Amino acid sequence: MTLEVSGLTHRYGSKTAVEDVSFSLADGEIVGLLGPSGCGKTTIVQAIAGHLRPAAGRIWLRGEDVTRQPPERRRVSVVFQEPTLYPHMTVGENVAYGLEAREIERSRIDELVETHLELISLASRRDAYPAELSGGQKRRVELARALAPEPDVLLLDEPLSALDRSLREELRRAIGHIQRETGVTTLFVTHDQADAMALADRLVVMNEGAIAGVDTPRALYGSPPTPFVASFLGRSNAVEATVVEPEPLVLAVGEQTLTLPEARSDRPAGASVSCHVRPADLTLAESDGTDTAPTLSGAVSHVTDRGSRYDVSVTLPTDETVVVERQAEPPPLGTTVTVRVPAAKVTRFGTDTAGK
Amino acid sequence: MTLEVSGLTHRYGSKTAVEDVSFSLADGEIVGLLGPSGCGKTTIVQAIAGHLRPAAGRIWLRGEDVTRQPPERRRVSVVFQEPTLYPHMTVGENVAYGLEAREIERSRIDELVETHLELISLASRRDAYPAELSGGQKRRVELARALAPEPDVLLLDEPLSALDRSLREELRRAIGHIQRETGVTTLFVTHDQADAMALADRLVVMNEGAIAGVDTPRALYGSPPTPFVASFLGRSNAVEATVVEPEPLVLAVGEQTLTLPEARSDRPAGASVSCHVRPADLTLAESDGTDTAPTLSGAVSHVTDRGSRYDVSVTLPTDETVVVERQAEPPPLGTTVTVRVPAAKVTRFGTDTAGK
Amino acid sequence: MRAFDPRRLRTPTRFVPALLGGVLLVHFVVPFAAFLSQTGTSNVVAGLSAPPARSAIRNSLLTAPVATLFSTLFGVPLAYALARTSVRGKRLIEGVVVLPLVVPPVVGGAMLLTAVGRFTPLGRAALAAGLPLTDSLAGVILAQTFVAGPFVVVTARAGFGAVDERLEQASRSLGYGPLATFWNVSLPLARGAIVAGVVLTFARAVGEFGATMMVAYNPRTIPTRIWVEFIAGGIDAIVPLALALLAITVVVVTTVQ
Amino acid sequence: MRAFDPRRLRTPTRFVPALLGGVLLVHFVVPFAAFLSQTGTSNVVAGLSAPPARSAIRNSLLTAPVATLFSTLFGVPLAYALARTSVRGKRLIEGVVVLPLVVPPVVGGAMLLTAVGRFTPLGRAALAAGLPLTDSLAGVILAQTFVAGPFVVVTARAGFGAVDERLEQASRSLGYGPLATFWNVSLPLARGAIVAGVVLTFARAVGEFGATMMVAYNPRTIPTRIWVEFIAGGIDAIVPLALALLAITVVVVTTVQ
Repeated sequence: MTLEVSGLTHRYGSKTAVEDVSFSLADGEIVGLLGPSGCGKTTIVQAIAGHLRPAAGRIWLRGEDVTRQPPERRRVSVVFQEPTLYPHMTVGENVAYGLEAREIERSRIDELVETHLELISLASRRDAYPAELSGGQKRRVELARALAPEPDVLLLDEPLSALDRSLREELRRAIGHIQRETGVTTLFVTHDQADAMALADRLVVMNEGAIAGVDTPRALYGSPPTPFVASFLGRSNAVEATVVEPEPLVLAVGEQTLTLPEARSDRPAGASVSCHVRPADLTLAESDGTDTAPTLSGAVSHVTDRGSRYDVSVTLPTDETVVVERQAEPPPLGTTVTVRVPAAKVTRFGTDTAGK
Repeated sequence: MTLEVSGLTHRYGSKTAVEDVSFSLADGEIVGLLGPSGCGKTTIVQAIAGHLRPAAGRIWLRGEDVTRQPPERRRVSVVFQEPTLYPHMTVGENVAYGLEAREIERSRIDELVETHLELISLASRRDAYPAELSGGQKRRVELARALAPEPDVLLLDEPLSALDRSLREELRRAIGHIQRETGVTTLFVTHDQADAMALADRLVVMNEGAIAGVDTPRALYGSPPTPFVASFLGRSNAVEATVVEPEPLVLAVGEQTLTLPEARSDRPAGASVSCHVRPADLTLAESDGTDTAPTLSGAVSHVTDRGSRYDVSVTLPTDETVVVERQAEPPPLGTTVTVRVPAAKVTRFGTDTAGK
Repeated sequence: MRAFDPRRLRTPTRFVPALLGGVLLVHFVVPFAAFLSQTGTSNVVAGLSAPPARSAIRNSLLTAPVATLFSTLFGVPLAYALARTSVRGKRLIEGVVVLPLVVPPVVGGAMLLTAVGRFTPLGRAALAAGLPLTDSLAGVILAQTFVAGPFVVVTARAGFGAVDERLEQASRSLGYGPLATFWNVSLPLARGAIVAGVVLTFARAVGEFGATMMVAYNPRTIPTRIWVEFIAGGIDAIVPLALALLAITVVVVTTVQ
Repeated sequence: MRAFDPRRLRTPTRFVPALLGGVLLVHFVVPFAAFLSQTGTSNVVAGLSAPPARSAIRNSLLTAPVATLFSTLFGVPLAYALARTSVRGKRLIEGVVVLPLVVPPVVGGAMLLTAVGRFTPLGRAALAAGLPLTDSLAGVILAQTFVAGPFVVVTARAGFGAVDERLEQASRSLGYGPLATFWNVSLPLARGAIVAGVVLTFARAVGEFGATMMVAYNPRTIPTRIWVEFIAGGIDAIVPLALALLAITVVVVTTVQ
């Protein structure tokens, strides 16, 4: 493992910032550390970079325990949310800065600066000062400066959060491209699930200082391990249900029943479960057709026109509301509609884990 | 018209910030003013609020020309991107502040404060100081303070931009709810097309100080008037083509031809046009089927797994790349695929407007 | 730029700045401690009861608050204007405000004498009107205001600068004119900085020596009285008055902040 | 809080702050102008050529730079330590740094005398070693450093505080230790503030009067010489030296910034 974080715990005063966090990055991997603001992401970055000594836990870099090493002894480069280019150095000097700290001869430094400026397509701005660059160019130079000393691990701490949408997408592509080119092991920290899912090989999802799930974006999105992951990675409808038959699974949602033929439940008849399903996976059928898919009926209570699609809110007799995405013209408010629920797309959580 | 902006032009030094901008808001309407950073949105807000005297143009409020009136003589409330609650006043005092400026008796003020705190579900925090509130609560109190004096127009200047995704969506819903409840004429300024499309009755899209399009979100998304609007309101593929037959329309894309049976072109045979189509509207067919939809062939050059879907990049023989959204497992890299192009979803721009 | 070679200095030496800084701290603390230990050996009460000492204390407690009041009354609006407007020549005005800070007090006193001295038109007119501007309490106040006034302007200006202008814009949009907005929003929010500036101005005014010596050697304030007694009786003679001056300053600085 | 009633003051009166502030500006500018107009009538060159004046100028140009150097050498590391560490007792240290700023100069002088005066152990030892700490250039430097030193500390501290700590963290992650990071990043970025602090310290040191009078009435610096000549010859006699002192201060302040 290139980077291994094991049992990391830290407190500020009496407030726990992170609690027993463990994960690792394989060589060349790009992993997204994803979670809402205040979930402890920055504490983890600071601990890995060496700017913070954790209360407990260990940081390993290429098999060496670096927990008590100062930052300059670790080969970890950091790119922060706010630009940290040195305003009194040119672009070239900024990129060379990390190389000059190592035993590298001048001509080799020049070469490496050139290579890395080409990587970010800014070779022509070598003698410019950061103040002369655009926001996106500054970001790219920061990446070059971080990469030039060939760090073991590159930490990207919300590098896109302060940017506009179009610049953000351009830089997201640039980061993906540069990471593939250089193969640097990268931890990409963000609160934005779209950035994380587009870039990362694997995701570490955090919530309130603890890990809520670790897996590929597709696996976490498709089969979220907790309701938090389900709703954090994308919009999710939650419906409370009761197990009627464990196998084949039959659920009761108020007076209605949902039969999920290929599923079975660990939980006995009578147990409460929380069912999660994404708005894009639900479809509307005007009336009960001959279709075999499980369905729920309800009344259209609200429609939002999102330009590219409609979000149709359907209120079930249990007073729960589910949102159905729809491309076509939505039915008028108050219409009774049938919502088709694809069995394979329903994730169930026992209520004991629902609060997690 | 509750608010009418006509011919607004302003410069900072020699730099033009806005150039001949005109639009209007009908009573009770919520309009989104949408554009990238630096397109002049804030200048327009400042001019409407009266904090800036425009170089040219007029601002009308309920039929009265207020261009030369100071802010305190206009009934325009502003909510800024950064909170502006007064830290030395309680929540109740903040909300009452705008009422005390008018000829309203004390008991009526108390009533109005109560009503508006109930509207934002914070009646219980009336005696709290802003520092004791969460970020979302502060935003809601700002809304209440802005609404309490019953302004003619409510200006929301990027009220969500500094917030996290979940808080952002919660507040977006709250703003929509409050606007429907109070019916206040609202100009919602943002650079985020998702916020704008979810909230606004109509959009004013700006680019580089000028208006690029005004219409409902659905109309602008479905039939964008310019390539800028097409790509700013959502992802868009652009393909350069040449008119072969104007009616029925036949286009040449490199060696391939696209027949759009129901369309006709104003432009003669031989003219260049830029075709825009959204990734979600394209589908992949493994081989040329019996399908009548127009198709383009190309090779799969890149696949991004976005968790909820795959983005499949298909490079055409002309070296242009189009992105196709796909739920199912994508074909392997290098496969030759056929992209189905639904005729109704293609927007064409003459090359003379393509640079706009 | 060739970066400083890090290899020679890789080992962190966190104590270097603390050690170097400690030298200066010692230079500040030792005289203070030595002075306070001295006070035990002299009869402070008796020293302060003598009529000349009491008159000096009275004069200082009369003039410094008035100078502070003038500086605040005229300086806070000036600070607000500097923080919020961008008129041509603003840099010149800022230079004028800082001028008394860099001009040595004796030179400041000399300047005041050339403007309001007994033999200048202004000074002669004031004298004729029964308000002598030199060797009078009015002269002391003029000197103190000249030397100490800039403190409240500079500090309050920074305070107003730190108030987000949008808070004022919101107040305007809520129906308040510029003056009401200043009173309701800007002033309360810059209060901390203004108070700090007022305190600094008072501390500087009450201890003012150089300009006062030139403009009004008489009537004596505490600092000028200290000088007279020092000439006559050396260091032991002045401990009571110096302690009184220190006490006034420290009490005002610590209670108001 | 009942908000200030806006109706009475709805009409914008933008000129009020400018008018009030103008009073203070006049009080700062008029003496300056009057003094400069005076210089035409006196023979500046002759006044400055007299041996006592030349010796005073030499003494001032010797002591003030040394005091400034000491203050900078020890004060900048102190400022950095204050800006970057959060040790227990930090507020006390900050209080000590500000102390000489609020202590009146004459009291500061008295304090120094109680610490290094001729009859204190320290003063006697230094005198025996041939380095008298009072009535000597060393005494002048001690007085100037005590009074002027805090300026560079306070200003440099604000400068270091404005340097984003992440720029330093990035330097550490790029392989530089704390000292190299200070030298390569913190110092260049706080340069403007440090230079401003050094200039303020020099201006305060070269014009120092109150503490110098107490600690080293002899040998004369420009400010003390001005006082002696003022006693003997009145305002006209001191214009040349006052002008020289003003010129030194203004030249340093304007050229370095």
